[in-house]
Amino acid sequence: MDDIQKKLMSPSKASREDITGRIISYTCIAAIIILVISILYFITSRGVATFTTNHVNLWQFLSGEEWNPGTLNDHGQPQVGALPMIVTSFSVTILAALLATPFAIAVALFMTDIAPKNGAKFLQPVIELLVGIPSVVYGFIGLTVVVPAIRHIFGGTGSGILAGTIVLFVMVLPTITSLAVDALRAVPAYFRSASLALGATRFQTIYKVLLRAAMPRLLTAVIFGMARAFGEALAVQMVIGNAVLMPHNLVTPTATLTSQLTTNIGNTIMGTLPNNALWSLALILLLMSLVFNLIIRYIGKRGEIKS
Amino acid sequence: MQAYDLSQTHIVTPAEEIALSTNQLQVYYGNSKHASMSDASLSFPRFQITALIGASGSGKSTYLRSLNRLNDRIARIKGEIIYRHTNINDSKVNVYEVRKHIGMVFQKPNPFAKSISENITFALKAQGITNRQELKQRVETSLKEAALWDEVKDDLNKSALALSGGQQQRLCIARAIAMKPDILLLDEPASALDPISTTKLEVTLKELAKNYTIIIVTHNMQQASRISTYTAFFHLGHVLEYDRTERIFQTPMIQATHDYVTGNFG
Amino acid sequence: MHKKTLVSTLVAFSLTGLLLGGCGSKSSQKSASDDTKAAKVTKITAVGSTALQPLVEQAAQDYQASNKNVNLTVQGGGSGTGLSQVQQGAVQVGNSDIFAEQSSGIKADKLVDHKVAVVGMAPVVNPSTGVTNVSMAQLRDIFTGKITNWKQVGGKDQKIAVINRAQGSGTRATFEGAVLEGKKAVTSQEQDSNGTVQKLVSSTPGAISYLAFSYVNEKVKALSIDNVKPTDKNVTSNKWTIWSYEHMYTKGQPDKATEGFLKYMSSDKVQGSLVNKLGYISIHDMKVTKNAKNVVTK
Amino acid sequence: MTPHQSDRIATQLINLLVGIVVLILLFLLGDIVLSGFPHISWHFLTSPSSSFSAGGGVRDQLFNSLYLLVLTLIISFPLALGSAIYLSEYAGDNWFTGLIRTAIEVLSSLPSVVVGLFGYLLFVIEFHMGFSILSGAIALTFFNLPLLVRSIEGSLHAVPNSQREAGSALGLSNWRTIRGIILPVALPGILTGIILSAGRVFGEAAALIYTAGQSAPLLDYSNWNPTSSSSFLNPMRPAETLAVHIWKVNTEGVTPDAVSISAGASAVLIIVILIFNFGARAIGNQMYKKMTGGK
Repeated sequence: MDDIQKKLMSPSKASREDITGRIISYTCIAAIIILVISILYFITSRGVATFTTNHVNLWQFLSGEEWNPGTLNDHGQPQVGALPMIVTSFSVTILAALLATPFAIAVALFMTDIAPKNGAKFLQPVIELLVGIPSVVYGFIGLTVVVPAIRHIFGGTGSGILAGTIVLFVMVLPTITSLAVDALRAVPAYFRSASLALGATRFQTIYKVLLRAAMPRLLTAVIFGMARAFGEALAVQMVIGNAVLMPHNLVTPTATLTSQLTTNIGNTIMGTLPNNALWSLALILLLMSLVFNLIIRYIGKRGEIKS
Repeated sequence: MQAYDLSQTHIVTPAEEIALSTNQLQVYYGNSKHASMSDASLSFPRFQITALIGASGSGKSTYLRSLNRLNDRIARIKGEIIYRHTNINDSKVNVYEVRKHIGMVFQKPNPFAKSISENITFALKAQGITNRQELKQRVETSLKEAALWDEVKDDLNKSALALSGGQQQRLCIARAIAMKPDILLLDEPASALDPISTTKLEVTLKELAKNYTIIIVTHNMQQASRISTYTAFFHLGHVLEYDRTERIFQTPMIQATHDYVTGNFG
Repeated sequence: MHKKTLVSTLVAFSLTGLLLGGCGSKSSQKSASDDTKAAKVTKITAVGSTALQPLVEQAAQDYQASNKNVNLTVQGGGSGTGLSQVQQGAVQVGNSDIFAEQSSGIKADKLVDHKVAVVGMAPVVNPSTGVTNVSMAQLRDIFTGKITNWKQVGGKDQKIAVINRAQGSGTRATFEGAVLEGKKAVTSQEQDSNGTVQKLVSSTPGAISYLAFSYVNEKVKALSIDNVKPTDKNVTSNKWTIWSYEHMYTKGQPDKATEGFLKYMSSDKVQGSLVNKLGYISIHDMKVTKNAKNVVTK
Repeated sequence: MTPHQSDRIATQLINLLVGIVVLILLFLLGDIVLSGFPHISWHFLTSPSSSFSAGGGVRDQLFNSLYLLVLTLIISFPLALGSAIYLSEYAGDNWFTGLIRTAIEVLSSLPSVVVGLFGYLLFVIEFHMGFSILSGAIALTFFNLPLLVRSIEGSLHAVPNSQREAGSALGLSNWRTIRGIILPVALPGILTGIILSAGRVFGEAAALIYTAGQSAPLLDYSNWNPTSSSSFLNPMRPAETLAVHIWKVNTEGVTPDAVSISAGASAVLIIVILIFNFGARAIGNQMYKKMTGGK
C-alpha cells in the first residue's frame, strides 16, 4: 500500500470535523426535543387529571355549557362544561382568518406584483413592526377603541366575538401577510411572463396563474395565522368579556379557552379540580395547535406533489 | 426518438497508463429501482483529456459526479471505482481524501462569497496549511495555471463574486487545482460562458492536461473533438461507445453514435 | 479572515449558551450559597395576591434599606398561587386576599396567618345610571340577575351590565360573602384586575361592578348601601360590611428573618403611613375583627 | 365585462384593501406613538418606577427588557442554529424529521400563559432558580426557538446548493463547509431573523409574569459583580420588563399617572422595536454588500 492508498482508507481531520459537527447539531435538536416532550408531558399529565383523579366525564366536559368548577350540580358532579369556550375560540379564530385573508393576500400581491419596489420598501418594515407590538397593547387599544365603537353601533357592552375578531384580525394580519408574500415570491417568474406573453391581463395572471400556483402555501399561511389566533390570550381576554356563556350573537360577552385560562389560573389552588380543569383547557389548546400543524404538513405535502 | 439497441456497445481500454477506471457502475437516484446509469465500465488514461458526450439526460453528468462520490447523499451507487488499485466506492473509504485527489468543476461557476485569494486558500487552510508564504505561493501558481493571474493579481482581496462569468469559472478551476489533485472532473464547464471565455478555457484545459488527468462532460461536440484524446458516448443511461476521439467522430462503430455526431439524432 | 472570526465567535457564543442553559440551575444554587457565606443574606420570597403586591413590595424596599442581611423578593401570581406555593414550602410567604380556610385544597391549620392590612370594597357603577344608593337586597338582586334594569332601583331606563371578578379571586369571594348570602351570581362578564374593571365600568353605560377603594376614581360612581357611604371610617366600625383582610401566610411559625419582616409590616412605620398612602386601611384602626366564617366581633 | 375592465376593477380592489390596511397600521402606530410621545422625557427614561406616587420612570424596566433579550438570545440562538443546521443539512426527508418540525411548530403556538406556568413550576420552583431573568429567558426560549429555527433554516436553504457542492468537491467536511461557507453567506438573513424574533421577545408579557417576575428591585448600576444580588448584571434577580410593566400598570396600577406611564412605556417599546427593525435591515444590507463586493 502506498501513502495515498493508506490515506484513502483512514479517517482524516475532515472526518473528525464532521463527527464534531454531527454531535453539535444532533445535541441541539435533542435538547429541543427534550424541551418539547417535557412541556407536552407536563400539560398532558395535568390536563388529564380532571378526568382521572377528579372523575369528570370527558363527554360532559366537551359538551357541557356550565362552567363553575368550584360548585357541584344537582347530581353531585362538578360543573365543568367547556363547550361555550370551545365554540367561541373557534368562532373568533375562523372569523379573524376569514377577515384577514383577503387583506393579507391583497397586501402580499401589492408587494410582489403591483408595486414591488415601493410597496415592499414601505410595507415590509411596518408589517414586521406590527408583529412586535405586545399583545397587551393590542388588548388595550381594543378595549379603548374597538369595544366602545361596537357598543356605539350595536348597543350592549361591546365585548364579545366581534371585538375579539377585530383585534385578532389585526394581530394575525402580519403573520398571514408575510407568509403569503413568501408564497407568491416562490412562484417562478416565468409563470408570470408566460401568462402575460399569452395576452392575459394582470388580473387574469394573478387570478388564474399566481394564486393557483401558490395555493397550498397560501393555505398554509392562513392556517399559521389561525394557530396564532387560537393561542392568543392577553389581548382577547380584554375584549371578549370573559363570561362563560354560549355565544348567541357576535356582540354579547363570552369567553375563549385562553381568556378563561389566563383569567383564572392565578386564583386556583394547584391540584384542585378548578385548577386541573383549566389545565384541561390548555390541553385542548395544545391538541388544536397540533391539529393545525398537521393540516399545514398535509397541505404542504400535497402542494409539493402538484408542482 | 428512434429506438437504438442498447446492448450493442463498442468500448475500448486505452493502452496508456490508467488513472481511474470504473467497473459495472450503476447509479440509482433516491428510492428509485430504475438505474439512471447502468453498468458503465470505462478506463481513463493518465494526463489526457477524456470527453463524455451525449444528449441531455443520457447519464453523463450522473456518471461524472459519481466518480468522486459527490452523489453519495442523493443516490445509491453500485459497482467499483478503481483509483490507485483501491475501490473508492466503498463506505470504508474516506470520501474527503478521495475528493482531494479527484477535484471537480461545475457547470455554473460557483465561487465562494469570499475574496479571490480566500476562495483558493479556504480549503488549503482546512487541510492545515497555515504558512502564509506557502499559501501565497499556491494562490499565485494555481491562478497562473488557470490563466487568471494576469487579470486578477492586483485584486486578490476583492470579492470573487465581482468577477465576470468566465473569470469565475477559471477561478473555480484554480481553486480545484490548488489542492494538487490527480484528476480533474469538469461538468460542462463552458456551457455558461461566451465564445471568447470558452476559447480561453479550452486553451487552459489543454495546458492543464500536461499535469492532470481531465474528464470533461460537454454538449459541444466541436469542443470535445478539439481538446480530448478519448471520447465516450452516453445514451439513456448506457455507455454505447468509447474510443479515441477521432474514431468516434470519423468512424463510429455504433449507429447511435453516428447519428449523434452527425446531427441526425432524435 | 474577518468572517472566520465572526463565525468562530458565533460558535463560541453557542457553547457558552449551552453551558449557561445546561448548568443554570447549578450555578444559581452555588451563587446563592456563596452569598450566604459572604454576608449571611437570607432570601425571603413572597408570592401571591396582586392587590397586596404594591404594599409589600414598597415595604420590602424600605426594610432592605436598613436590613442588609435580607434579600426580599415580592411577586404577584394571584392568591391561589400564593397559598399553594407557601403550603408546598416553595416560598416563605404567601400573600392572599382571602382566608386560607375559604380556599378548598389548602390545609389551613398548617399555615399561620399574619393580617397586614384591611381593604374596603365598594360597588361602582357607570355615572350615567343615575343611581347613588341601593339597599343590600337590591344589590344582591342585581348580582344574582333578578333586577336587570336600573329603573327598578330608581335610576334611568337602562339595562344593567354586570361585570364580575374572576371566579376564585379574593375580591369576588369577599364581595359575594358580604352581599350574596350564599346565592349564586348570574353568569356575566368577568375581569380579573381592578384596572380593567375600572376602565370597563367607566366606559360601559349601565355597568356595575365592585372595586377596592383605592381604584375608585372620578370616572366611576361608588354606590352607598342603605345610605352608608363607602369610607375608611365606616369600614373600621363595620358599618360598611364589604371589606377583607390582606393576609401574609407562612408555613408554620416563620423563621427569624421572615418574622423580622412580618413584624416590620405590622409596625407603625408601615401601618401609620405606607398603608394609607397605598389606599388600604391599617389593621391598627380596626375596631372589629372578622373570622374566616365572616363572623364579626367587636 | 372585458378582461381589461375586470383588470382595472381588481387592481383598484387590491389598492383599496391595501389602503385600508395601511390606514389601520398608521392608526395603530400613530395612536401608540403620538399618545405616548409627550410622556417620554429624559427623566422618564432614567428614573426608576414608582409603586404609588406619580412621576415614575421606566429605567430599570427598559434595561431589564434588553438584558433579558440578550440572555434569551444567548440561550436560544445556539440551540436554534444547531437545530436549523440539523434540519437543513443533515436531516433526511422522512417521518422523523416531520415529527421534529411539527414539535417545534407546536411550541410556537402554545399560549404564553401555559409556558409561563410551566417555567414557573419547573425552573422557578423545582430547579430553585427563583423569579429570575434566567428563568424568564428560558421560558422565552420556548417562543423564540421556533421563530429562530424557521428563519435560520430559511436563510440556510436560500444559500445555493452549488456552494455546498463546491465545498464538498474540495474535500472539505460537511461541517467545515457549513461553518466556513454556508453560514457566512446566510449570515445577513440569520441576523435579520434574530432581530425580528427579538421583537416578539420584547413584547412578551404573560410568560414572564410567572418566571422573571413582576417587580423590579432597585438596581445598582455601578456594581459589576454578576453574583451580587443588587448588581444589574445578576441573572438570578427578579426583573420586570417593559411589556410586563405596561400590563401591571394597566391592570393593578395605583399610581395617579398610570395612563400616561402606560402610554409612554408602549411608545418606548415601539420605538425600540423600530430601531431593531431598521438596524436589522441596515446591517443585513451592509453585510450583503461587503460580501458580494458591492455588486
